[in-house]
Amino acid sequence: MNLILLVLILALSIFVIASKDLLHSVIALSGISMLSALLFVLLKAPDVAITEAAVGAGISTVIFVWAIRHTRRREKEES
Amino acid sequence: MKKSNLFSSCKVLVTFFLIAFTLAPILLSSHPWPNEGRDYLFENASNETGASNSVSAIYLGYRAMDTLGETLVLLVSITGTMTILVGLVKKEKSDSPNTFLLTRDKRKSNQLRTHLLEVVSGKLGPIVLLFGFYVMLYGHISPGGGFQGGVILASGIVFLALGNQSEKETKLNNPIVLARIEGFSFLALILASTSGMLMGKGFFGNPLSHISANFIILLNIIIGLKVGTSIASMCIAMMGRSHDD
Amino acid sequence: MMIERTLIFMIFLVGFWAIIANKHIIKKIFGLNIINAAVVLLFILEGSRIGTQAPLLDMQVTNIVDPIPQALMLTAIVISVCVSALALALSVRLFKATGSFDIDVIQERLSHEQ
Amino acid sequence: MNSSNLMFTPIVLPLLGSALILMVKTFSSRKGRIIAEYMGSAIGLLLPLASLFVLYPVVREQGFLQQVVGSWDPSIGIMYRFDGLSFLMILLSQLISIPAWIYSRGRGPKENTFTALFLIQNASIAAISMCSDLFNLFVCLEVMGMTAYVLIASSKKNAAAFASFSYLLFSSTAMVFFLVGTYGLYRITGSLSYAGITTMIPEPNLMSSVCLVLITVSVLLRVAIMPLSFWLVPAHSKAPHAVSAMLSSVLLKIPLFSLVRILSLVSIGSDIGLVVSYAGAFTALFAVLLALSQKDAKQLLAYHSISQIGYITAAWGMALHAGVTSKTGAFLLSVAFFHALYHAMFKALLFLSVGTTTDYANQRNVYILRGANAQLRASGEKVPITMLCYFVGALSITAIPPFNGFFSKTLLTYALKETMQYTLLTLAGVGTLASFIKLSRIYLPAKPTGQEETKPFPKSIHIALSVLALFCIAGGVFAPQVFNFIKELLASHPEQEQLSFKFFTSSNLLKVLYTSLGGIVLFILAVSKTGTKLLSLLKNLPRSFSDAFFGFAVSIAILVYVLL
Repeated sequence: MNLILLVLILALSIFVIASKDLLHSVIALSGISMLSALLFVLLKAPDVAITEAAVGAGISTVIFVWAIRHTRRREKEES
Repeated sequence: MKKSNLFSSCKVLVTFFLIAFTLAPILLSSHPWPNEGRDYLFENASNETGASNSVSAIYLGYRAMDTLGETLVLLVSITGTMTILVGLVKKEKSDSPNTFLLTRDKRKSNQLRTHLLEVVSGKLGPIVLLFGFYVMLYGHISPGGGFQGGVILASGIVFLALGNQSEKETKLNNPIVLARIEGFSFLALILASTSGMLMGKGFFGNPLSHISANFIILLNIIIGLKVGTSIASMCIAMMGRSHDD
Repeated sequence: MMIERTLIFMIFLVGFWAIIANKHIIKKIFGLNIINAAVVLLFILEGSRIGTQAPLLDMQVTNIVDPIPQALMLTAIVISVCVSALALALSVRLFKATGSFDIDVIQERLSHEQ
Repeated sequence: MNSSNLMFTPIVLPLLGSALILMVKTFSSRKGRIIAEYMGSAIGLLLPLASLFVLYPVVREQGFLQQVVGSWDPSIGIMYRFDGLSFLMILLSQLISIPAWIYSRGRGPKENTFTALFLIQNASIAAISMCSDLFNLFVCLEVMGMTAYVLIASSKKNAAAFASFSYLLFSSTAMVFFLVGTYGLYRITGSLSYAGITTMIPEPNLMSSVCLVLITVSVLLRVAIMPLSFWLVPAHSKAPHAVSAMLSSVLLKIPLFSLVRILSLVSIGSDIGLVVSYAGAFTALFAVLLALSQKDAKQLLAYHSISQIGYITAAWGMALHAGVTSKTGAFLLSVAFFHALYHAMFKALLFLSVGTTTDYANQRNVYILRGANAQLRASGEKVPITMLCYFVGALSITAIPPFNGFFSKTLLTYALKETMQYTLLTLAGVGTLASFIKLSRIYLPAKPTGQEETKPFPKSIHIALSVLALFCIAGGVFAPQVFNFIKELLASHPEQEQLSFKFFTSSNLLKVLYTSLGGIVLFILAVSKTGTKLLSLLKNLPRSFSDAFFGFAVSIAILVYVLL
């Protein structure tokens, strides 16, 4: 189970840096946080899981989405 | 031009491999994990601090200084973010379609503010607030604590702000009220941390004579209020209402 | 066990690659978040090896996991979010000023400013 | 309340002050806010000085005070240790931050949040200087860094936002490596306090050495010795002047001296010290050459910060190499701190005076700006205090006898005699003089252009500048006493002989003469045609963002290689 979650996190993190659409990257990043929170529950760390879910998946996603809304969604200028 | 590109990508590769090789022995180490700390806490944490959640016992008891630092990092970061935000918001038109908080007549035209969103978040807000207080107050015996509860409080306040149907701000999403609570709880945190010094228990010592979780509950409440109000005011500022000082 | 550590090591390297090789400033912040997440995962994963139960002492527990890394990581997670919040606010300001996310372009355009 | 509680006052009082300011900010009228701001800063800036007065005899008698925060068992709690080194570090930060804050009332950022953040920064500096716990050091460094990023970005310029961003990205990445190092050490030793870690590493093995190297390099990044100094120049030159002064006078030195606490306890610390010492000496020379090639006045000063921190690290590294408890080690460490203290004084003075001048003249290019004093007079300054203070600072940094820089630099080069660093540092001294001749040309008289304005010149600028200039002069006059004061606090054996070194010997004075002559010759060479070409070549060296990480990786690799 741990292994599957870690492989998923690795795949998502590669997606985060490879994706051309920043919003997709943000959603993948919050997916990483959710999966880590799940992993923390499995690893008997409920406190860390709550924090990661609230802070990593919640607040940081809000801030990232805010930043992208105020700037540009695509990585490169669209021609 | 091409040559310098090649050179710089070589440098990036060298950086990457140097770091990979130096970190490998640490990250891949299979040295047995120490258990002295665990054993000590297993024996003593509950008796010494009164908190049966031993993570809370460390977080607000044994290593409360780290928590103070963490609160300061959050305070400074949010202050800095808000300063930059206010500068940005002032330059923009406040009624651009990107802002959430609009006056009633403009709301209709905004695709982001649907009626569904308003009703659901308005009704959900109080429940989320209640849950936040639960997480905050029971941090010493169950998973959770001031910080986590505070974040949930913040999302409750944001829900209320989103679901606010009337023109006027309510007490809970008025940025000035939030900032006041934040200021008070920061002062309270400093005073609570020093209260042990006056009672002869040292900095961050439990000022109460008998061992109980009261001090941890108190710190949880203060930190929860502080974190909740500061994050909520940042989110409200991000949604388009500037926090003028 | 080694496989898990190797996976975390790879996650770390992916994030680090984003920081050093990607010119996009938001991608760099993503990289910072990823390497932080990798370290947090590592601490919790390794700290949980010595026990089987959550560190809540009120039940009939006998063999808890190490609570110290958990408490440390609470702090580390919050700090990493604070850092990325400030970094994002700064990068929005930089974008508004220069109209670009590319770090070299930003540096180039701002170097003409007095 | 006993004296071991008193050691927390430098942390608590600034926090109390900033809490007061932040709370009143949301409440009352403008007048109330200003009163609260002054009260908060008095609590945060002046009261810690008072408590240092009380603590001084205690530290002299007992050597150190230590307490676990919250009075827990030392194996699990966070140990704070207040000794001579922390006393001196807090003294340094208080001495500089008071004039810097006064200056900020005149020109710098005047918002309430500025003062609050400034006080939080002071509290974090005090915490860094005392804490003996690895993870707590991480948190405190993050607090200090965070305040620094926000304070740099509080400038209105967009370039300042970029400077702050690059500082943030670079040092936060380094802090993740710090965390990895903490992980490794916790895994080996099961402890986070310095005492616990050092007792559990009997013999250095690969993993513990790599961990210590990661921690050292991550902290040295904030000290900005050469391969790690990419972030410094934009950050120091674009920040508001009061913040620049704090950054280069205090924030560079505190992490450096806080490293002494852990590195002096482990055996590989001496090897790390030797490498860092060489790096520091090279930094001193190379940064001075870069400074000579700059055209922006504040950038020139920022390169001098790197160069001077190179002097300090050269002595600091040799102190670690000798072992800080040994007699030579203690002497070298005192010398390093002596120069750090004096550098803090004159560099703050230079940043503030040059900043004021370039602001009023509205021109930062040292090749164009002339007659700066006339411009200052035109903007309302009756007595040329700014110019005089600038010259006090410039004469100090170039080590001309009656001023403080002469004493600290002479002592520093004397302490490093017969090493390779000695030559490098002497050459760097020549470069310093040449580049300050270049900078001083901004005060050359030029044709008067502007008419008199009636706007009063802010008094707080004059107060801040005069206080710092007074420090520089008094530091020169009482140099032997100041040095003995530092040495007594840092030496582990309280009964040591007084300093027998004579400053005004003919060889020292001759050296000043030779250095000055060399500086003038170098300056003439630098403004000649070929010199200008060479320097512009140096100035236009490609400096891209990824180079910073390259430097980081290389310095980690070099240290690991040396230790194996």
